[in-house]
Amino acid sequence: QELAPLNSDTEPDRIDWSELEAQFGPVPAPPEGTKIGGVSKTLTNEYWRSLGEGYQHVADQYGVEFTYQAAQSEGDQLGQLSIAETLISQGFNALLVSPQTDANLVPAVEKATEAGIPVLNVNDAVIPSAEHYVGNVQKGNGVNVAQWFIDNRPDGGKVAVIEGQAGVYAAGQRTAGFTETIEGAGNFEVVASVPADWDRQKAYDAAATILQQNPDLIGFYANNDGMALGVVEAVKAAGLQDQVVVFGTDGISDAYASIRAGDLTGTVDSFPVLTGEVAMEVALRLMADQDLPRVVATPQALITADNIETYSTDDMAALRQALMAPAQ
Amino acid sequence: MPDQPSRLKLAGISKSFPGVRALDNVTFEVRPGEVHGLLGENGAGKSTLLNTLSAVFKADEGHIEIDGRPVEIRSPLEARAAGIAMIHQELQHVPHLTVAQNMFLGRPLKQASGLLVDRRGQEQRAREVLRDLDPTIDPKTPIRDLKVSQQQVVEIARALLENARVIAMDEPTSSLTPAEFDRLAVLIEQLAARGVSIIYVSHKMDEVFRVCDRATILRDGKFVDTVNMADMNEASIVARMVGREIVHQTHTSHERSDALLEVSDLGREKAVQGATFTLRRGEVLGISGLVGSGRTELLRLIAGIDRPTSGSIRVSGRSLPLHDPRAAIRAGIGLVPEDRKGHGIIRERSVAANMALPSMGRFSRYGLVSHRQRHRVAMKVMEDLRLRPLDVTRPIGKFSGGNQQKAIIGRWIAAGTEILLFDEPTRGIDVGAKSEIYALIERLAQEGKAIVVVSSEMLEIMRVSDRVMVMREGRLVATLERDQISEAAIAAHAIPQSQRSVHDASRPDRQDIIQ
Amino acid sequence: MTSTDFRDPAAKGTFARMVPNLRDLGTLFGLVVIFVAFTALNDTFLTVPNLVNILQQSSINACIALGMTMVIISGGIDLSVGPTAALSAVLAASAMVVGVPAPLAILLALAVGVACGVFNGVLIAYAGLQPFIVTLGGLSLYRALALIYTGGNPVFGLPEGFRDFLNGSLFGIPSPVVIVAVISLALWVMLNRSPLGEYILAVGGNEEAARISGVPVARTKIVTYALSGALASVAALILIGRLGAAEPTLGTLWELDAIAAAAIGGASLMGGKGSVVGTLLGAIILGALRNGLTLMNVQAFYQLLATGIIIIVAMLIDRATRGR
Amino acid sequence: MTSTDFRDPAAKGTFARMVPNLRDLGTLFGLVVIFVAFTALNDTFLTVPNLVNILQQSSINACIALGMTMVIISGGIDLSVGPTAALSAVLAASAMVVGVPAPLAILLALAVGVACGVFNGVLIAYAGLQPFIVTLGGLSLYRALALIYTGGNPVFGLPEGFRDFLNGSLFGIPSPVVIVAVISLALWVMLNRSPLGEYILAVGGNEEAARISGVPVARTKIVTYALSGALASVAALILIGRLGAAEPTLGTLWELDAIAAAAIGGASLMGGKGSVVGTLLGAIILGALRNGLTLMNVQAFYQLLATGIIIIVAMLIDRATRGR
Ligand SMILES: Nc1ncnc2c1ncn2[C@@H]1O[C@H](COP(=O)(O)OP(=O)(O)OP(=O)(O)O)[C@@H](O)[C@H]1O
Ligand SMILES: Nc1ncnc2c1ncn2[C@@H]1O[C@H](COP(=O)(O)OP(=O)(O)OP(=O)(O)O)[C@@H](O)[C@H]1O
Ligand SMILES: O[C@@H]1[C@@H](O)[C@@H](O)CO[C@H]1O
Ligand SMILES: [Mg+2]
Ligand SMILES: [Mg+2]
Repeated sequence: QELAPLNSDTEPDRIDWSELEAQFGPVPAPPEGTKIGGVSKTLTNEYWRSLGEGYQHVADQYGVEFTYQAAQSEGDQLGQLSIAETLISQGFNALLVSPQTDANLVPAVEKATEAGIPVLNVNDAVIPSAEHYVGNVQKGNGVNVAQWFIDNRPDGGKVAVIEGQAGVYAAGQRTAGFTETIEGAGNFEVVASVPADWDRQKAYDAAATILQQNPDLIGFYANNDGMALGVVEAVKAAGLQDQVVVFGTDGISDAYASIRAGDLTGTVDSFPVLTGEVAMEVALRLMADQDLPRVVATPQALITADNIETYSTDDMAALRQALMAPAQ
Repeated sequence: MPDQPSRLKLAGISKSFPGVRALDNVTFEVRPGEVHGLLGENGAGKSTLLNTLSAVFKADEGHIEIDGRPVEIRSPLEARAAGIAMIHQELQHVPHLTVAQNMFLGRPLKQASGLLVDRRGQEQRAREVLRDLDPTIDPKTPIRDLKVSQQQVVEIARALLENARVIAMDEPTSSLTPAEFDRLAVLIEQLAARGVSIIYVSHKMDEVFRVCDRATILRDGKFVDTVNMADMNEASIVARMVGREIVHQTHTSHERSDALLEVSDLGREKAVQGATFTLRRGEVLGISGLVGSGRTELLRLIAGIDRPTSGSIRVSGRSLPLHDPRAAIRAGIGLVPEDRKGHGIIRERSVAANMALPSMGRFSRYGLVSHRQRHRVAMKVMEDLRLRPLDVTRPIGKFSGGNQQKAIIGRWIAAGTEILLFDEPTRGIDVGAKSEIYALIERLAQEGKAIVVVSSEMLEIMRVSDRVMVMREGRLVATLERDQISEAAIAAHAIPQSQRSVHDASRPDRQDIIQ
Repeated sequence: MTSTDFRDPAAKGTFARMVPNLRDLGTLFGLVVIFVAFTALNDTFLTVPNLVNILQQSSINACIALGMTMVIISGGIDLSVGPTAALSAVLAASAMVVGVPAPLAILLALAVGVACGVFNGVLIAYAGLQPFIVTLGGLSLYRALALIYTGGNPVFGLPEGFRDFLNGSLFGIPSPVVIVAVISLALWVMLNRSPLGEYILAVGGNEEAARISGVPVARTKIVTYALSGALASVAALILIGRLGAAEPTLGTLWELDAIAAAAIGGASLMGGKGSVVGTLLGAIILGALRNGLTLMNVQAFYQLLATGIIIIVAMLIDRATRGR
Repeated sequence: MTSTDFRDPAAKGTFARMVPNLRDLGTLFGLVVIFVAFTALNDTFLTVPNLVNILQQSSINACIALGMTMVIISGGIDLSVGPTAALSAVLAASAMVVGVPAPLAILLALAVGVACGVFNGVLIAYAGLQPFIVTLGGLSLYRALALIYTGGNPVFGLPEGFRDFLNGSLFGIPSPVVIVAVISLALWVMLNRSPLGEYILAVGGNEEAARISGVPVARTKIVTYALSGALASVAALILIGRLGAAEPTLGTLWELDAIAAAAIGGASLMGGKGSVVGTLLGAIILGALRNGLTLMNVQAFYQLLATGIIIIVAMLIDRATRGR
């Protein structure tokens, strides 16, 4: 079947995660001895470990044997491909992959598809030929933060973006979402938008330099939380914490802690554990031949001191409740 | 004769390095079929002159003519194409490549296809050329596995490969034994008879008198004279080289006292076996032997560089930890290695730094190096050894070969070392400096130091030694006391039974040449 | 002594040359140890499909590492291989997408690789800059060009014919493996039998001696970088054939893997030493390592740990095997 | 000739030693060109706060690069600096979090750095392995240990006192800059005035000759790696003081930046050459580059482009300035 190249952010054939149960019923129990494999980008970022936790929850719940492997660093494209290929040769019933880039896992996916193994692309690079995608709208991350500025800083002002690795899909989309939205508002100016390669130290240095040039800056948006936490320190070191707000992306636990401490202003949480759970459930549904839409959108929410308690929970059922509420 | 056209003419050559005018308007002519000596003290500019000829350096001024026609030589390859082959003073080879590959480096022999190297052909050719020089060298062995002397033979062989019209030899025999020189001398005669012009640089006067027809003498980068060898004797040549009188001394015996170094049953696999001897203060012990007889290896074992497989060493009665160069140095043992470039100098560092290396403690105060102290000592040693130019801060790599050698000896003098192991100590050292070094050895012995001299120069051994030990195939086979030392006696012990007849036949009486 | 040795030295030589050299045997031994260990620990490891898999997975690194080996032997280093690969990949892919026939696009890719290599080489050989710095500059430069040219987006839509060719197989052996085998053979001949090979060894072994002997030192260096660039392009073609897309970010960290393969295979970063066979074995060691650890489902952090330990242990074994 | 020169050579030497060497002047000129260019293009660049900023941002790389310089001069290389830093950072941070006093934790960090360095050094000096491979193994090994120890999570909650000390300043100069200045001075003295420095230069210049001259070759090598490890720890401490967290992933690619700084500053990867001043200038060049490009808000891809071009151009200027 000829699939149009996927754009996970705009694909019309989509469903929100919250509607899965309503439309397709409860998750069908998998047959005895089901084995599912997961290929992550890296385990050095809490985000990807949390995703794995979510996978594992559901796998445990349904008695599925689950194997989670990751490349050694973000950017290790060939290594990830080798891992994926090696996993496939071991006879899994479904595969959950989060590719380093849009293309680096294509041969593995093709091999799996040939073998009739369903493959889910879970976050954030998008394989254009992917039949199934589970994840959030990357662009939405940036849009969310821009919206906060528009709502909370009616006078506008100068803002800056700390980008992820040049050329990475998530980084590009998040930046674009933020920049387009905030510039659309008219009274904001994005005075700097520079890459820090997902690196806290580089983010710190970039932020320090940007503040040199723009002492009247009012806020930063960083493409992930690790970088945002570096920016926070730079802002503090410059003594500008009362003037400059800092936002991150991902919702890792350190970001939550920092928000509580009053350092980080907010983060766009894409609920990695929940995302992992949803993705694993989608895998089980697909194995039961349910005809799901191509994209299953997972939730994201801007977390600030105001709403942090609502989302800060290890109880996934409660979290699902909380997230469903506004969706309805 | 004077009207005979020259094969090669270097006209008005000048060349300066930062701080040194190495050549000052030197003109130099060589006739076809002539063996032309190029003589001068260390640092006189001999190598520099030859290097401008082979385009390793570009001359500041002057030009080159071949057969009366000016030629421009811009690269070593062009020099070779112009029929000029060169044997460099320092060994110039690629360690991991084979003998044959090294000989054909830069101009490989190609197969009929023109694409691939004709290995077999190269090895064949190499073997042919090596046959006359040293048939035991296998063209297929990596060159680093050869001994220094054999490497030098390869260097010579390489120059013979091409049908060059001019072969410039810059100290080709500095690490060869007399026997090997003899074979080279025969070859040189044959080449000259075929009309090849040879430029021959050497500090060994006997060699120069044996092979050269004429000689040009340089001093401090300037042309001094071109002479017919027939009209000259050693003294008159040397006078022109150094511009002063060299006092020739003969051997003086020294007061020997208590045993300083006791070596017993020292050995390393096949190379050295069961070496046992005692060295006293004030004594100069010569070690003679053929190339490969294990002399270098023996010195290295004593100096703690290599790990012995048997034996023990005592210094002043105290047993010395083996295979520990630092312990050896602390015990007062210093080695002047045979391979100056590979094992001696640290090119980029100053003479002072090179000299101070073994005795950092002596030049340090409060844990820091006292440059002032170091410079003062180095300067004194340099003056002592007539090292030129007299600049302690100059990187050692920028000195002429002979001066580098002096600096390495100076290293141990500066360190106040008690037991000095000299491996071919005058390799590449000019006549003037040579007698200075002999005098120095004498003086050191008189001061109560103990000295071992390994040398392939028979005259040198006889000149300096109080006692001579002869090595053969890894064993110390004879000890000759002062009154027993003679060339014949040494040779009788040094040469293995199997080779004796061959060797004697090709051997002229060397004493005659000198007188 | 030697004079009593009447064996024909030429015959002896030929025999000696047939036996792979000692250094390569050491590397081979390291590989064998790794294979034995994984075979003992996992059933899938020593099966034909998995071995083919390992070879296939090692082919890209092997390709890069072979070019790197030539550069390293000549005394240099090439950090820019990944971005060179990326640049030729996106240019060749774009060409194919707009209809340029595949063979022409392949030539284009090679030309780009050679151009990058020559640029590095000229700066090193003629301007006298340090290889590390020049190719570090290249690392940024070529990556930037690839990103700017594509706007950061992957180029999709490679013609099927091109992909089929690279994903096909010959007698059950995947094309990439065949391609790398052919390249290895050619490089082996080049290094061990051609004048150029001698020049490369000579320049790395003793540049001064090489210059004095009339070896065209500058040209030799440039050729090694050009070769490295060309092989980076070949690796890029193999990869985009497999991926069906050319990404401007492809090839990250390739330089480290390639240098590791060459070094495990006995190449010395001081120049003058290295072998085609050794590098191939090095690449396979690294490939087998990753494959085996994944088969055993070792977690990422412990894979990293194992990789570190195994590299060092393999080197120790190798060192012990061939003695001092 | 020289014999007529009666000046006191020692005095002459002292004078010569006051003038920075030619090589460092070349690097300085490269730096000046970059400064002039950025000053012309941006108003903020040449302001005191920004210059302080540049120094501060260069301090971590400078620290690593100084250790690297010692290793490089001795003829080696240390790829494991980043992971060494990460390991000592997470261990020291954890110690502080559970209440170990900061000075003790700092000692712990240094001990860890030295231990990693000694491990590298012993394998290189005694087992005779290639520095590149050993420290590539270390690169994986130490990173793995840091990741396993922390489970991949950053360690937060460093005591304020520790952070204040590292984020403080002396006469307006940030502590990290002061620390690096002190280290530089010490290393300069070590390299140029101490026996150890002579040994390092000798080992890198001609290892065999050094051994024969009684240089403790193995020990000297080990010391350089230990130094490199210790300085990696210092860099790690500076960084965690600044960021308030110790991440097991910190220090990625530090080795490349450090080697680049050393090489820009004139260190030769062949050993025997390198200078403290040159490396400092090299680190500042790289820091100024990143700072200037950020100030000018150059877009990501073009930053990469500019970095590549400027590195190469700076090297060309440097080369031209000091001639052949
Ligand atoms: N590459 C160089 N750089 C600087 N100075 C040099 C260089 N090569 C030679 N010199 C200097 O040029 C002068 C002549 O040196 P050269 O090597 O030609 O002497 P030589 O006559 O061959 O001496 P020897 O008998 O010791 O070999 C010496 O003062 C030497 O220090
Ligand atoms: N580099 C080497 N590779 C292999 N064998 C060697 C090497 N050096 C020495 N040997 C062995 O050690 C023996 C002794 O060599 P050594 O160099 O000590 O002799 P030598 O008498 O000093 O000769 P030379 O005049 O060449 O220095 C040789 O016969 C040879 O077998
Ligand atoms: O590293 C980032 C993570 O932080 C997460 O945001 C997903 O995208 C990755 O590339
Ligand atoms: Mg000379
Ligand atoms: Mg000897």
